Amino acid sequence: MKKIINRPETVVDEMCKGIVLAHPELVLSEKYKIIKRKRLNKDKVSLISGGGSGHEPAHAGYVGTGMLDAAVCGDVFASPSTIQIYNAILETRSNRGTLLIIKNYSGDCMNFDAASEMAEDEDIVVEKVYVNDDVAVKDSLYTIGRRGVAGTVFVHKIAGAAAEKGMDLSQVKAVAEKTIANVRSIGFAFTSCTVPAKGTPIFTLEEDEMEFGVGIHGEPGIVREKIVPADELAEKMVERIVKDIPYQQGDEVALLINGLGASPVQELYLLNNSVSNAIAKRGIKIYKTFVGNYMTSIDMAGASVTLLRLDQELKELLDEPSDTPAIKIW
Amino acid sequence: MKKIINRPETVVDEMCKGIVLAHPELVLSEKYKIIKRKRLNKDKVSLISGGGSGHEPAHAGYVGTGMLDAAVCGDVFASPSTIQIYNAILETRSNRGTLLIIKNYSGDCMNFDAASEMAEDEDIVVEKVYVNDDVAVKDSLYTIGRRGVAGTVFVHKIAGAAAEKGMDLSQVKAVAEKTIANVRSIGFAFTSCTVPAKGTPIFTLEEDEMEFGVGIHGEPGIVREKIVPADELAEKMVERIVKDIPYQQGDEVALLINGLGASPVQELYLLNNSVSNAIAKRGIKIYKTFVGNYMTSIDMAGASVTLLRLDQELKELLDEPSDTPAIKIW
Amino acid sequence: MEKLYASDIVKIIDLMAEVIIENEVYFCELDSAAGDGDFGMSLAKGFKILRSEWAGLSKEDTGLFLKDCGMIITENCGGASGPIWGSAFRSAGKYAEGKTEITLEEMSGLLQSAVDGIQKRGGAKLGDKTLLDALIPATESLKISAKEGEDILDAMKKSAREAVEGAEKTKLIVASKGRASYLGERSINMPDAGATAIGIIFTYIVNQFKR
Amino acid sequence: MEKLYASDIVKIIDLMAEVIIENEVYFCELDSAAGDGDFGMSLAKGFKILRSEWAGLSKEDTGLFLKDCGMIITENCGGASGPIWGSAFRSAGKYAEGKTEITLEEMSGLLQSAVDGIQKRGGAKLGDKTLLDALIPATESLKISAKEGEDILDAMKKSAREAVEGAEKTKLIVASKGRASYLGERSINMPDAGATAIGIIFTYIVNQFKR
Ligand SMILES: Nc1ncnc2c1ncn2[C@@H]1O[C@H](COP(=O)(O)OP(=O)(O)O)[C@@H](O)[C@H]1O
Ligand SMILES: Nc1ncnc2c1ncn2[C@@H]1O[C@H](COP(=O)(O)OP(=O)(O)O)[C@@H](O)[C@H]1O
Ligand SMILES: [Mg+2]
Ligand SMILES: [Mg+2]
Ligand SMILES: [Mg+2]
Ligand SMILES: [Mg+2]
Repeated sequence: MKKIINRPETVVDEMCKGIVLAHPELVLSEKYKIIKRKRLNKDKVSLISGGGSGHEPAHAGYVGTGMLDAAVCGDVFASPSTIQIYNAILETRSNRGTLLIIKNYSGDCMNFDAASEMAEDEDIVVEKVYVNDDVAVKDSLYTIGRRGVAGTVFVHKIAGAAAEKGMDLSQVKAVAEKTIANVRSIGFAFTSCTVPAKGTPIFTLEEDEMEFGVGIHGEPGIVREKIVPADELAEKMVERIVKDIPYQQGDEVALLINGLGASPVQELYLLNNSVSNAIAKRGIKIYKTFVGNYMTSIDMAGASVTLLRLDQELKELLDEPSDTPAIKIW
Repeated sequence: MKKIINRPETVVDEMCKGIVLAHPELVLSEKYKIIKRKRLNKDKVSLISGGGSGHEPAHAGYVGTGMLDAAVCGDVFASPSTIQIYNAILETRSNRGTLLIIKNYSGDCMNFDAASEMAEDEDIVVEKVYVNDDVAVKDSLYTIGRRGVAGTVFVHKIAGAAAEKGMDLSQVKAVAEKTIANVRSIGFAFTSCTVPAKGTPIFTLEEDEMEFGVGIHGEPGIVREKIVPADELAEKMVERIVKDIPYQQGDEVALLINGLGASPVQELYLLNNSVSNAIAKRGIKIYKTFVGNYMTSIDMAGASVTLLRLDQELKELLDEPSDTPAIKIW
Repeated sequence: MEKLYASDIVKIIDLMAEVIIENEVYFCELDSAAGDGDFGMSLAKGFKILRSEWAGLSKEDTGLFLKDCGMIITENCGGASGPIWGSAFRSAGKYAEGKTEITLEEMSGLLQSAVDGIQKRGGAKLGDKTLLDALIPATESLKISAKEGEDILDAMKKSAREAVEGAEKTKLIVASKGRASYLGERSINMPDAGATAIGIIFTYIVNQFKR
Repeated sequence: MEKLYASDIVKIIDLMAEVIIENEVYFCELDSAAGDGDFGMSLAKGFKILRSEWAGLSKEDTGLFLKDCGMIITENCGGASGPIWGSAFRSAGKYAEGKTEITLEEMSGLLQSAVDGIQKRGGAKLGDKTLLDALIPATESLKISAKEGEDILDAMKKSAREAVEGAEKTKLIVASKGRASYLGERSINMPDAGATAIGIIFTYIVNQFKR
């Protein structure tokens, strides 16, 4: 394992410090690893997200005007504890209630749910949404359901804009749920990631293999197969996504080409070219594109593609200003 | 070689298309691989940079309000040709002259120099600055001198702000040169990068080795040595930099923690923590910090540290708004 | 042996912490096959802190002791393991409130409460390829032993064997809870990490336990 | 052979393109040791385009022919190679302006012009560990042969041997120009890619050239 670290045990702590050093408009509660805005606004709905670390810039990179109020950082790939989340709710308590944006994993759900129960005991109004955008996972009654991946970033952006505009908790929750209903992602990996504490890759791929349908925690994908050229890969991914929710000619989408950590910007832009062509071919219009490392899987080589189907309201909220480390729009 | 590409020969073309698709405020001249602002301002000094591809988001990611007017994209790690650069000068011709921001490599210098000679034949006033911030390289009369690396980003930012404010060509050149005089960088690599056309890494390191003092083209560094913890690495790098130009207690700097392509954001923020501590220890104040992939070496794992010593003028120009794909300040 | 005293329970939890910490890396490996490889770390983290706060725990009332353990685990275990193991301990602690000794029947009731706590929090059931697939058979075995009036140590040994067997059987299940569920059919032939851990922990306890 | 006709020069440049394109990968490897591994690609790119535009080139006037080649190379070779090889060709083309045949003495003058063009553009001199360390000895050898009135083909063979030897000697030099200069002392024992290429190209030409 080659990593720029001191010791595996201190990775998350030191990283959190590095984040607030680079972004002095954010502040770190060291004990509970909560990264929050320095200036909180009591008169808007508070937005909290978080989860295991290793997805940087998620989620601390989305804390700031127009997006989140706090991100709770768990250990690498491990949900933050109930107590951490509970404290984040307390520390960002507002007069308009709190919305928790949760990626749909059993650990995250259990901890966020338990924390919200604790907060409700303190008379804090807490609502929750569960992001489950990964079309690689079959959504069935018998499983925990789809997992949340890069589409979460759009939920942060849109719910954040709604909250910043002064919408009520129920309205903010409603646009977050509308976003979740319309966002779909799929990813692939060329290499496994390496969790610092473990020190070795979670899985191994041959020189000509990829994992298709991979998650963001080194969970193996749906199928291991031969690497294909970018255009073909783009076709496969776009096809999976548009098969999942009905698209009409002329529908508009926001597109996110997300690097999983070790794939260079060069390849992400190249993939954007392939994916944009695959989308255009289907008569779908791209309203706005994001290319970069938005929701990573530590040092995994690979990428994911996210499409958010837009209506007028979502477009407007997407265009609202945001000033966070990882998304700046004005 | 595992890369998200179609064929090595088309990597740069497709990437350039992917960039302008994601950033519709930019436009691509396909024949000469020039990425420029859609709306050019004839009444400001034109700024052009460029070089080999493989450093994404550099340089196209710095085209936009407050920074460059055009970036010329060579093949991977190969300077753009004289003719490409000459055409970039023509396409962004303004009433206030043109400044070329050149990284100090023999290929780049020769091509940019020859292009400026051609442009001068057309009565375009062209000035040039050569960025040479890499302290890993001994600057001596007998060599081509130091090479330009991540510090170039600061030159783009500051010269760009000066041009946007309406300064004259000579003034813009002067602040660019002041920036060059005060900016120093040093990098290290945990892995080599792989040039698509070659398909195999340029060099190979053992599992416990790094190249210290590496450039951004897979040129081996000054010494191959054992990997050390992040704090120690930060000490080594900061020490090299501050030894190079005299620092006084209380001096202020802009800090850039730059990923070389495959090192995850997590590690870059962690390194920022270590480097910030090493800087603070020396009584130097950090005025502003940038952490991310700014000047990469394709898919190299590793990072560089850049310090720009600031005076009042540089601080003000650094804080000026910029709206480019890779740097947004307002 | 007829009963377990409060000090025996303390001893058992101590052994549990010991085996969990010793197996940190191995439990991570188990989770790598079908999960995300952090199970050992998440679990060990809480139990290490439990040990460092060991001296300050009230050890007379078994219920209070288990509840305190549960709080520490909830606060410090990462991932799914925090709420799962935390609610197991807290639920068992509630069952044992005020008790200073535990019969075999009570022992089975205590484990049943742990199972209930886990199910309340995580919604899994037998056959979902979670640690419940080891814990439920182990609990059932204790109940039968209690009915037949067996010796408590013998019963624990049987129960541990049931846990190991239950874990072994998870190989045949397609996971439906936790991260392994994303693998679908591909999770077959890989045992569940949590269930395997329960088998290992129970076996270690019955082998090492001495009053 | 006394003279080279315009068609011989065309043939020689054709062989040159051939050997450069064939050695694309190998020349990249040479550049990997101390440079950035793109030399073969950068060079081949221009010569491939040269070949694809081959039919349209004026081949009667050697000067014009070389200048045209130089323009294509300048436009299409990447990196340092574009200006270096481009100015070599353009400078040689200027020297040969109007010529339809070339004596050995003129041949040495032509190569000297190429050297001058390269030095004007890149500022390197003998011993800087660049392709000049092969090209200059090769040129000097031609000059001596011209003075001694040797056969032009024999002279070219000698010249090619000097190029190879010159390239070989670059191993001992600490690079001071081009990317290898960043290696400092570490560039010792690695030959310069450009110089090695000159040796290979010249050798290929003298072995393959037939009127
Ligand atoms: N809903 C659930 N109920 C009971 N046990 C569960 C549940 N989800 C997961 N588990 C158990 O937790 C183990 C994984 O724990 P851990 O690795 O800490 O969680 P995560 O999945 O968050 O990485 C699994 O092997 C399984 O036994
Ligand atoms: N200033 C110079 N003058 C002459 N030849 C040079 C000079 N700089 C570099 N070279 C030659 O160019 C070769 C490298 O070419 P290439 O790989 O295309 O350039 P780059 O260094 O831009 O990657 C070197 O091996 C050397 O022979
Ligand atoms: Mg986990
Ligand atoms: Mg090059
Ligand atoms: Mg796990
Ligand atoms: Mg080169």
